[in-house]
Amino acid sequence: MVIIKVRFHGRGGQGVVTAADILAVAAFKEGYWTLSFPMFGAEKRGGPVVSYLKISEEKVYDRDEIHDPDYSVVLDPMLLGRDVVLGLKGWLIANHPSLEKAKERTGWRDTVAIDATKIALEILKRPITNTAMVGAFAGFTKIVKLNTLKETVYEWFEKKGEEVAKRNVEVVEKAYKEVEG
Amino acid sequence: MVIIKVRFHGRGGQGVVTAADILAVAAFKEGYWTLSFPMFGAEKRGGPVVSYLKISEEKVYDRDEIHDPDYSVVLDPMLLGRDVVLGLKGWLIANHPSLEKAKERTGWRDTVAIDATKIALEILKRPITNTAMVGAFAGFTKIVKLNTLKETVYEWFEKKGEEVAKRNVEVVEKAYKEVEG
Amino acid sequence: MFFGKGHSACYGCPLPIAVRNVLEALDGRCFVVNPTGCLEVTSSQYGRSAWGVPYIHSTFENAPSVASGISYALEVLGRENEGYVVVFAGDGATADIGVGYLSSMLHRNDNVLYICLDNEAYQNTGNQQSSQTFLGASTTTTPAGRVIPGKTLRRKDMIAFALAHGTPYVATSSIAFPRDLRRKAKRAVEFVGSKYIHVHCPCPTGWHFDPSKTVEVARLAYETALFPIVEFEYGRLVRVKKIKRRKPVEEYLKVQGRFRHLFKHPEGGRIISELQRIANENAMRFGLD
Amino acid sequence: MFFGKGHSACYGCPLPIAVRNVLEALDGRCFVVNPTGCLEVTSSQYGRSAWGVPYIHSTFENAPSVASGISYALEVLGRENEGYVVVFAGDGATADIGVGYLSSMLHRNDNVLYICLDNEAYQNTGNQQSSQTFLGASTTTTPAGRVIPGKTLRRKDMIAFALAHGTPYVATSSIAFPRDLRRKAKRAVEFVGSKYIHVHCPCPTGWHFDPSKTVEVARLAYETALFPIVEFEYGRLVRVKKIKRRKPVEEYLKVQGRFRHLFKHPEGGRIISELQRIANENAMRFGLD
Amino acid sequence: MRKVVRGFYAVAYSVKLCKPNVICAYPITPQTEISENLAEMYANGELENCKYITAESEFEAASILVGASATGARTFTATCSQGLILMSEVLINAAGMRLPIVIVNTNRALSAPLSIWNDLQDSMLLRDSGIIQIYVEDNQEVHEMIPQAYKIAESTMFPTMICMDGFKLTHAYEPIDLLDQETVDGFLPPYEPPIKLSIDEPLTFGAYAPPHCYMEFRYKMHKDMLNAKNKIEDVFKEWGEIRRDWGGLIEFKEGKTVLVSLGSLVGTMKEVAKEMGLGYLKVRTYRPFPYDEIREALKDCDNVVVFDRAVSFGYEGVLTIDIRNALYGESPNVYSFIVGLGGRDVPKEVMEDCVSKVLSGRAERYRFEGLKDFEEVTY
Amino acid sequence: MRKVVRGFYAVAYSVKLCKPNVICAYPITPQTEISENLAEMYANGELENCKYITAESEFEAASILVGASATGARTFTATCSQGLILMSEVLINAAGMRLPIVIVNTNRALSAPLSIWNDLQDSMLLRDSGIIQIYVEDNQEVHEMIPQAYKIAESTMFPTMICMDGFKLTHAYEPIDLLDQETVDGFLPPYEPPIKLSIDEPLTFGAYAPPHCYMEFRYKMHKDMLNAKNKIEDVFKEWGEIRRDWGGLIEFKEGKTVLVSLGSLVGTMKEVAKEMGLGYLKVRTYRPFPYDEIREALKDCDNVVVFDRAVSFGYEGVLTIDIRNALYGESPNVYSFIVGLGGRDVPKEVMEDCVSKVLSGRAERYRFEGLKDFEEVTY
Amino acid sequence: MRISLGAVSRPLESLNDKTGTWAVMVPRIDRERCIGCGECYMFCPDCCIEMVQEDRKRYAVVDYDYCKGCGICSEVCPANAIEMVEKVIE
Amino acid sequence: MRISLGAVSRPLESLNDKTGTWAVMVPRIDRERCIGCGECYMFCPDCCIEMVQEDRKRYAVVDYDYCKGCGICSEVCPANAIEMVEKVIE
Ligand SMILES: Cc1ncc(C[n+]2csc(CCOP(=O)(O)OP(=O)(O)O)c2C)c(N)n1
Ligand SMILES: Cc1ncc(C[n+]2csc(CCOP(=O)(O)OP(=O)(O)O)c2C)c(N)n1
Ligand code: SF4
Ligand code: SF4
Ligand code: SF4
Ligand code: SF4
Ligand code: SF4
Ligand code: SF4
Ligand SMILES: [Mg+2]
Ligand SMILES: [Mg+2]
Repeated sequence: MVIIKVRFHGRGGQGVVTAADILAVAAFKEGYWTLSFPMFGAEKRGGPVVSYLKISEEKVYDRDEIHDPDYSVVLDPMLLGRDVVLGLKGWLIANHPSLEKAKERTGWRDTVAIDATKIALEILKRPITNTAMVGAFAGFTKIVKLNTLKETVYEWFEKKGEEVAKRNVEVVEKAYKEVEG
Repeated sequence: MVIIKVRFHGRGGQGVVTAADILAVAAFKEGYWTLSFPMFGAEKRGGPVVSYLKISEEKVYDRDEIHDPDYSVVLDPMLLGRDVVLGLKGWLIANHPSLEKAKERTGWRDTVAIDATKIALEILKRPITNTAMVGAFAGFTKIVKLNTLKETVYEWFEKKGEEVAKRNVEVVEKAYKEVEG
Repeated sequence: MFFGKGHSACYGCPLPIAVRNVLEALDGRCFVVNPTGCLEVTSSQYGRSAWGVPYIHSTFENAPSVASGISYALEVLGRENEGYVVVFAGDGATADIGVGYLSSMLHRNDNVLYICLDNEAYQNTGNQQSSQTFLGASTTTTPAGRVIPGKTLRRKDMIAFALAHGTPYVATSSIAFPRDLRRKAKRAVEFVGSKYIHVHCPCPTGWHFDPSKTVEVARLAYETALFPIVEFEYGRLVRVKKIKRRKPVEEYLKVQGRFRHLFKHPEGGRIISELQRIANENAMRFGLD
Repeated sequence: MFFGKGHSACYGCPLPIAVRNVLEALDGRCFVVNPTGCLEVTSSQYGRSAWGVPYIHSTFENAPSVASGISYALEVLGRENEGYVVVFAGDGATADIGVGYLSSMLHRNDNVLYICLDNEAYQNTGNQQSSQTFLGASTTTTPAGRVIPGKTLRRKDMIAFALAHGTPYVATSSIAFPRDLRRKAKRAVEFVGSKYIHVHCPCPTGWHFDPSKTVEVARLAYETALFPIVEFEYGRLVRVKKIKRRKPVEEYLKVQGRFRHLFKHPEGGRIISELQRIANENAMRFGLD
Repeated sequence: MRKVVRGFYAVAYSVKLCKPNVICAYPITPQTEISENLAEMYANGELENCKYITAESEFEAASILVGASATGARTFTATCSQGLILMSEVLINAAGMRLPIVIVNTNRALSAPLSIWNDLQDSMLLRDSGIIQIYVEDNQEVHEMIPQAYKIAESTMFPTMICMDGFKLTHAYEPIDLLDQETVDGFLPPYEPPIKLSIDEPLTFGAYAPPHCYMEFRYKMHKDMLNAKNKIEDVFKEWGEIRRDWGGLIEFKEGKTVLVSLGSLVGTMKEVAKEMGLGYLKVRTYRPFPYDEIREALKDCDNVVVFDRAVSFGYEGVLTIDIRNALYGESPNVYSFIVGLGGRDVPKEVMEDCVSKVLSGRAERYRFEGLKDFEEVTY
Repeated sequence: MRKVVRGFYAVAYSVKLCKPNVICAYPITPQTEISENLAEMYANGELENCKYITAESEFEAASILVGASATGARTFTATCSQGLILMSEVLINAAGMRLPIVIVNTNRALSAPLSIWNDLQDSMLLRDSGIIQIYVEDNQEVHEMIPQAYKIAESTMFPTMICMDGFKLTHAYEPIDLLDQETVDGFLPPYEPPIKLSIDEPLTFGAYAPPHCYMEFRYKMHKDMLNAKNKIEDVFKEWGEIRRDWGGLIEFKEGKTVLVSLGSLVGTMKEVAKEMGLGYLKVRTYRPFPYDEIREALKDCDNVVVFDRAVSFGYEGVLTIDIRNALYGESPNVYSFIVGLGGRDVPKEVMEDCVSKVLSGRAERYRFEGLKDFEEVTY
Repeated sequence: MRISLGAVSRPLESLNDKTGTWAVMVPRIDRERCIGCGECYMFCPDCCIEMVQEDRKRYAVVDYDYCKGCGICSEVCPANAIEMVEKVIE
Repeated sequence: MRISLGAVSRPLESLNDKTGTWAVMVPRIDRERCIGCGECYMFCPDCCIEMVQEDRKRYAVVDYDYCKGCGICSEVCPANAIEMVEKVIE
C-alpha cells in the first residue's frame, strides 16, 4: 500500500491545519482515503506548528506523526531551515520569493518556491498563505485536480461569506497555475 | 490458646467502650495480653453500642468481632433482651434491679444481676454505669484483682480530677463486693 | 409522612427539627439532596430509610452539583412542577469541602433551595472543627490544650459568600424558630434560581450540653447576636429578627462544654471579648438591637 | 532576570506583562505557584523554563493550597524572610475549578499574595467560557449560535468573593497600568495574611483582536467601567482609579471578535444594554466617574 | 453518508443522534473539542430536549450527571487524564449507584510531569471501579460505539466509558460513514430507567450499607458486570446486523505468535501482524474483562506479545498483568512491551523490532521500548 | 515501654517522634482520631517546629503537603477511602514530582453504597500510581513502620503510604511497645532534600514534558521504584538490627499449600496456617511489587490460596491477579477467595473453610466467600 | 435479605426501628394542661408527637414506640404540660 | 538528554529559545525620538527591550533574538519612536 505523506510547516494562526485538511477533503473527493491531523503540540499562536496529511488508495491505519514525508510544505518563509527538511524523501514546496534563497536556507535541492505571501496579500489583503500553498502543492503534485480543489476551497470558506470563498478560490488557482507553469 | 471473650452492651454516651478498655488495662497489668475495641458501627449517641474485650495469656491475633462471648456485660437495663445473649457461651452480667426480671427479659439462665444504676446514682450522682459494671465483672470473674482494678480506674479518671477518680474507685469497689458477696 | 420516626439521630438532635419543618412547609414536594454527614448517616441506612420523599446521597462534597443535575433533568424532562430541589447539607459539606461546588451552583443560579444545617463542626465524624466553628470552641481537631485555647480562626461568612454570588434569596434561621424557618422555606421557593438558607443547629453531642437544651442553646445564640437571623432578597436586607434584650455572650458560652475552658484558660478572657466584639458587630451590621 | 525571554506565549500576550512587573516590583523575592494554564504551558516546559525564581506547578486547581503549604513550610523552617509566596493563576483556575481551595486559603488567611490573571476564559485549552467571561461573549463553549447569542450568565464577582472572606488586601489592576500593578504588589506584601489582586489580561488570541492592541483593549475595559480598578484594605474601599471620561461599552466591544455577533444577532442589542447597565452599576458602586 | 470529519466531530455527532438530555463536561486537552462541537449544536438549537451545561470542574460535571441520571435523564460527558482522575470519586460512586452515564475518555497521560499527550494510564487506573470500559481502534468505531454504549449502559445500569486515544484519534481528520437519525432511533430506544427519583415513588438513592449487607451489593455488582458480557455481545451482534460487524468482546486472528493490544495501536498492530504473518488480538471490552474469550483464543499459541501503554509503577504493564492472569496455567510465553507513553510514537518499525526480539529469543518478560538515551541528574 | 494504647495513638505517637514539620489531614472515619491525637499534641505544644493545619478537604490537605514538601518540609497526612480517592490526582502528581510525603491510609471500603468499614479497595485502586505501599499486620508494626516509612520515602523520593486496616487496627486497644525519641532520632536523620524550592537555587518544579522526554521520566520513575526494593530491604534490615526484625518485602513460611494475604488478615492467616500445617506468605510491600521474592517463594508449592479484599469489578481479586502474574509459567494452582468486603468479618472458620475447599479439590479459580443468602430486587 | 439495584431503599422503612427503646426518661403529657399549641409537635426531633383533635379539645400525644426521651418537648411546652418521668423498667 | 529527579528544571533555560524567529514585523526604535520613558520596556510581553544609559541619554534597545514582533511597544510609545517594519527575509 502506497501512502503519500505530506508535512506542513507554519505558525499558530496561519492555517497550517486547514491546509492539510482542505487537501484531505479534495483528495477524498478524488476517491482517495485520507488522514490529516495537526502536530500534537502545546504551542501557542506564533509558535511553529506542523500538520500532516496521508493520502492513499486504501484505508490508512498508521496514525503516527510523519517523520519521512514525501513532501514538505512550508507556509512561512521564516521557518525555512533544517527542521522542515528533516527526514524528507521528496520535494520541498516553500513559500519564498526566491528559489535560490530558499534552497540556501534549507540546503535542499529538490525545492519548489512560490511567493505565496505576495499572492495572499494581493488577493486576500492578508498574509494568510495556507490556500496559496495548497494550490501550489496541488499544482506541483497533480494529486488533486484543480477543479476539485477549487470546489473544496469554496465549500470550506463558504460559511465565512461568498466573498471570502471566491477570493480563496482565486488564490488557489493562481498558485496552482504559477507552480504548474 | 485460651481467649476469654467479653462483650459489653450499652448506649452511645454510656461509656461502653471505656468499660472494655479499663478492664483491658487492668488485665494487662496482671500480665495478660488484651485486645479491646468498639463495635465498628455508625451509631449516634443513644443508639445501642457494643464493645469487645479479649483476654489471653498470649498475644491475640484474631481481630474479629466477638460472636460467641464467654461473658456478656449489659450496662443498660433497657437493652436486656435476646440481642445481648446472642451466641453467649457463659454468663450474662446484667445491670438490673431484679435478677428474675433480667432473666425473664433475656431468657438466659446463667445471669448475675446488679443494680448498677443505683450504685452510680448514689455515688456519682449520674446514671453512668460503666465503672460499676466493670467492678461487677471483676468481682464475678476474678480475672483481675480488685486492687489492680482500683488502681487502673483511679489512673483512668485522674485527668478528670481527683474527686471523680475517687468516686469511680468507690463505685468499682462497691460493685465488686456486691457481686462477689 | 415526609421524614420518618425511627431515624437514628442522637437524643435531642437539631437536624430532624429543621428537616421536618422545611418538608412540611413545602408539603413534601421536594427532591432532597443530602451529602454525607449526621443527617445522612442517621436517616439513610439501606433498608432503614427515614425519607418519605425522593432522596439522594452521593458524596460528601457534591450535593450542590447533584442538585443542579436534578433541576436540569426535571426541566428538560418537563417535570419542573413535580417538586422543588432541596439540599440539606451540613456546615462542613457546605462551607468547607463542598464550597467550590456551592459557588458554582450559586453562580449558575440553578433552581435549588440550598439549606445549610449548621452544627458548627463535622459532627458525623465526631466534632472536628469546620470553618463554621466559632472562635474559641474546643473541638477534637482544635482541642483546648496547654498552649492553644481551642479554635483560633474566625468563622467563614457564608451569608456574605452567598450574597457575593448574587443569589436572589439568602437568609438565616434557627431551629429555635421553626415558624420562621417554615416561612422562609416557603418564601424561598417563590424565587426562581438559587436560594440559600443557613440554619443554626446546636448539637448536644458535639457541643456538650444536655439534649433537652437544644432549643434553649439555639435561642441563646440568637439572643446574644452570635447567630443573627436575617433575610435578603436580591441582595437587599429585607428583614431581621430583632433582639428584645441582647444578652452577653457568656450566657451562651457557659451552657456548653466546648467553651468551658474559656473560663479557665489564660487566653479565655481575650477570646470571650473577641466573641462579644463579633456579636456587637453583628448587631450593628444588621441592626439587631 | 526573574522571567526570561524565550517563553512561548502568543504574540502580544498579556500574561508576561503582569508577571514581570510583579516580580520586578518584588525584586524577585518570590516563590511562584502557578496552576496549569497558558502561563504555565508557555513558561515551564522541561528544559525550557522561563523562570528565574523558584517556581512550582502542581495541578490546575490546587495552586492556593500549594501556596499555603509553601508558606507554612517557610514559617516552620525559619525561612519566612527568604521571600513572598506569590500565586499567578488564570481566571479559570481561580474562580472556577480552584475556587474552593481559594476560599479555604483566604479563610485561613494564609500569608500568600494571590494574583488572578484574568483573560476571561480557559485560554490554554482554546477560549472556553469561564465564570469570568462576560455576558454575550462568544467562546468555544458558549458560541454565538442561531439560538443562543454567546454567554448567557453574568460574571462571578471575585472581588466580593475575596472580601466575603475577610481578606485584608483586595484589589484589581490591569496590564494597561503596570505602574498601578507594581504599586499594588508592593502594597499587598505589607499585609500579613492573604492578599488578592485580580488583574485584567485581554488575550488577543482568544478574544480575537490584533496582538498589538492588547494594552489598548485593556485600557478600554477600564475606560468603559466594565473592569473597574479598585483597592480595598481590611474590607474598606481605599482607592479607585477614576475614569476621566467614561466611554460607552460599545467602544470596548467592537474592537473584539468575540463580541462581533452582538452587533448582528437579534438578542445583541439587549445584551449590549445589559453590559452597559453593568458598567453603570460598577461606576456607581465604586464611584468611578 | 461518508464525510471527512475530525474525531471530535465523529463523537459529538453520534452523541447528538443518541438524544441525550443533559450534557455536561469540562475542557481538557484533547477532549475539549467534543464539548465544543456539542456546544455549537446547542447554540444552534440542534439538540432537542437537552441541556448543555458548562461546569466549573470535572468533579462537578460528573456530579451534575449523577443528579440528572438519577432523575431519569440520558447523560453524556467527556474527559481524560487529570479530569478523569479528578472525577473518579464521583464515577466510582455512580458505578455503585448503577447510573448509566456514558463517558468518552480521550486517553491522555497523567501528571507529573504533565503531558497532554496520549497513553492509557488514565482510564486503566480506574479498571477496578465498576465502569464498563470499551477501547476503540479508530474514529469509525467510536462513532458507531456511542449508540451501542448507551444501549449497554442502560440495559446493564453501569456507567460506560468509551476510551479513544487522544490526538491519535481525536485530532484525526478522516473519512467517516456517518450514522443517520433513523438508524440510531431504530436501534436505541428512549431511556426508561427501572429506578429514578420521583415524587410518586419516593425512593432513597445512595443509602449506606453496613457490614451485614455491603458485600452482597458488591458481589451483585461484580456478577452483574460479568453478566454484562452477554449483554454487550448481544448489543454488538445487533449492531453487526443493522450496520457493521466489529467483532465481539475481542477481535481475534489466529497465529502461533499473537500480538495483543487495544486502542489506536490496533491499526498498526494489524498491519504488522499481516506483514509478518502473525496473529493478533484486539481487546475491545476491557472491563468486564473477556477472560474466557482471551484464554480460549490464546491458550494454544507459542508467543503472546502484549503492547502496553500503561504501567503499574513498581510492577509491570497493566494489560499484561491482566492477560497473564487469564492465561495462568497455560503454556504460551507472554512478552510485554511498554510503548508509547506520553505520546511517544509507536511506528511499525518499533513493533516489528519487538516481534523480532521475541522470535529470536531475545525478549525479556517486559521491557520499555522506544526509549532514548538519557543521563540521570538531580537537576 | 509497653503500654495499652489504641491504634490511632500508636500511629500519632510515632509520627510525633519522627518530627514532621507540616501535618495536614481531613477527618474521615476511621482515620480521624489519628489527626485528633496529633491535634491534641499540637494544642499542648508537644510538636516542635511543626504546623498542624486543618484543611477543608483531602484534596486540599494533599496539595498543602505538596507545597510544603517541595519547600523542604517533612510532611504527614492520613486518610482513607473517599478521601484517598479525592486526593488521588494530587498524590499521583506528587509521585511524579518525587515528593516524599508520608501517608497513613486506614483502609476502608469505597462508596456506593457508602461504607465506613474495612476492605482494601481504596489503596489498591491506586496501585499504579507511583506511591510506595506498605501493608501492616498489627499496631506494633504500624507504630514501628512510621520511622521506616520516612526513611524509605526520603531516600527514594517517593510518597510512601502505610496501609493499615480501618477499625480492625485503628480502633484496637492493645499493648504496644512504644518507641522512644532516642531510638527514632538515631535511626531517622533530619530531612535534607536533594531538590527544594529556594531563592538561592531557583528551580522549576512541575515542568511539563513533551513526547520527546515524558517516557524517559516515567521509565526512570519505574526503575527508581524497582530499585527502591533494595532500599526498603536495607531500611527493614537496619530496623531489624536496632529494634525488631519484621522480615523483608514479604514474610514467608514454606508449605505445600501456602496462604497469601496482607494487612490485618495476616494474623488470622498465620493462625490458620499453623493449625492446619500450611505455609503462608505475608505481602509487606505491595508496591514496588516483590515479584522475584514471591515467585521464588511460591513457585514450587502445590497450592497458593490468596485472600483478597479488593475486587477489580468485572474481573477478579486484585492481589490475586498480581500474584498469578508473578507465578506465570510456574505450576502451583492459585485459588482466590474474595473476603471481608465492607467490614464483613473473616473468622478463622471462613478461612479454614476456604482451605478445605482447596484441599478437597472443590475450589474454583476465585470465589466470594462469606456471602449471605439474598434476593435480587429492583427496589 | 433483599439486595436492590444500586442499593436504592424504599421509603420510610425507619418505622421498623422502634427507637423508643433508647429512652431512659419519657415525657408524660398532662392532657388537662395542654393547650394544643403544637410547639412540642414542631420541635420533637423524633417526629413522635401527634396532635389529636377530640371534640373541641386539641392536645398532644406521644408515640412511645419512637420517643427517645430527649426532653425537648418538655422544655418548649409553654403550658408546662409535659413532665419527664423515668421509664419503667420491666 | 538529561532526566532530572521529578522533572525539576533549571532556571531560565528558555533563553535557548530564540523566539525572534516568530516575528514577521519587528520594531525599529528611533533613538533620536526616544525619551527613555521605559513604557515599551514595561509592556513588552517578551521581556526583550532593554533600557540603555549612554552618556546622559537613556533609550530603549530591542533584543531581536527574542522579539516576536507583536507591536505592543510601538502602540504604547508616547514619543512615537517605534515603528513596526517588515522583517527582512533572507
Ligand atoms: C471525601 C470525604 N472526606 C471525608 C469524609 C468523612 N466525613 C463524612 S461526614 C463528615 C463531616 C460532616 O460534617 P458536616 O457537613 O458539618 O455535617 P454534620 O455531620 O456535622 O451534620 C466527614 C468529615 C467523607 N465521607 N468523604
Ligand atoms: C483537572 C483538570 N481539568 C482540566 C484541565 C485542562 N486545562 C488546563 S489549563 C485549562 C484552562 C486554564 O484556564 P485559566 O485558568 O483561565 O488560565 P488561562 O490558560 O486562561 O491563562 C484547562 C481547562 C486540567 N489540566 N486539569
Ligand atoms: S452528633 Fe449532633 S448533629 Fe449529629 S446526630 Fe448527634 S446531635 Fe445530631
Ligand atoms: S492564548 Fe491568550 S493568554 Fe494564552 S498565551 Fe496566547 S495570548 Fe496569552
Ligand atoms: S422527649 Fe424528645 S423524642 Fe420524646 S416526644 Fe419529647 S421531644 Fe420527642
Ligand atoms: S407544647 Fe405543651 S401545650 Fe403545646 S401542644 Fe405540646 S403539650 Fe400541649
Ligand atoms: S514588538 Fe512586541 S515582542 Fe517585540 S519588542 Fe515590541 S513589545 Fe516586545
Ligand atoms: S516607549 Fe518610546 S520613548 Fe519610551 S523608552 Fe520606549 S521607545 Fe523610548
Ligand atoms: Mg456540621
Ligand atoms: Mg483564563
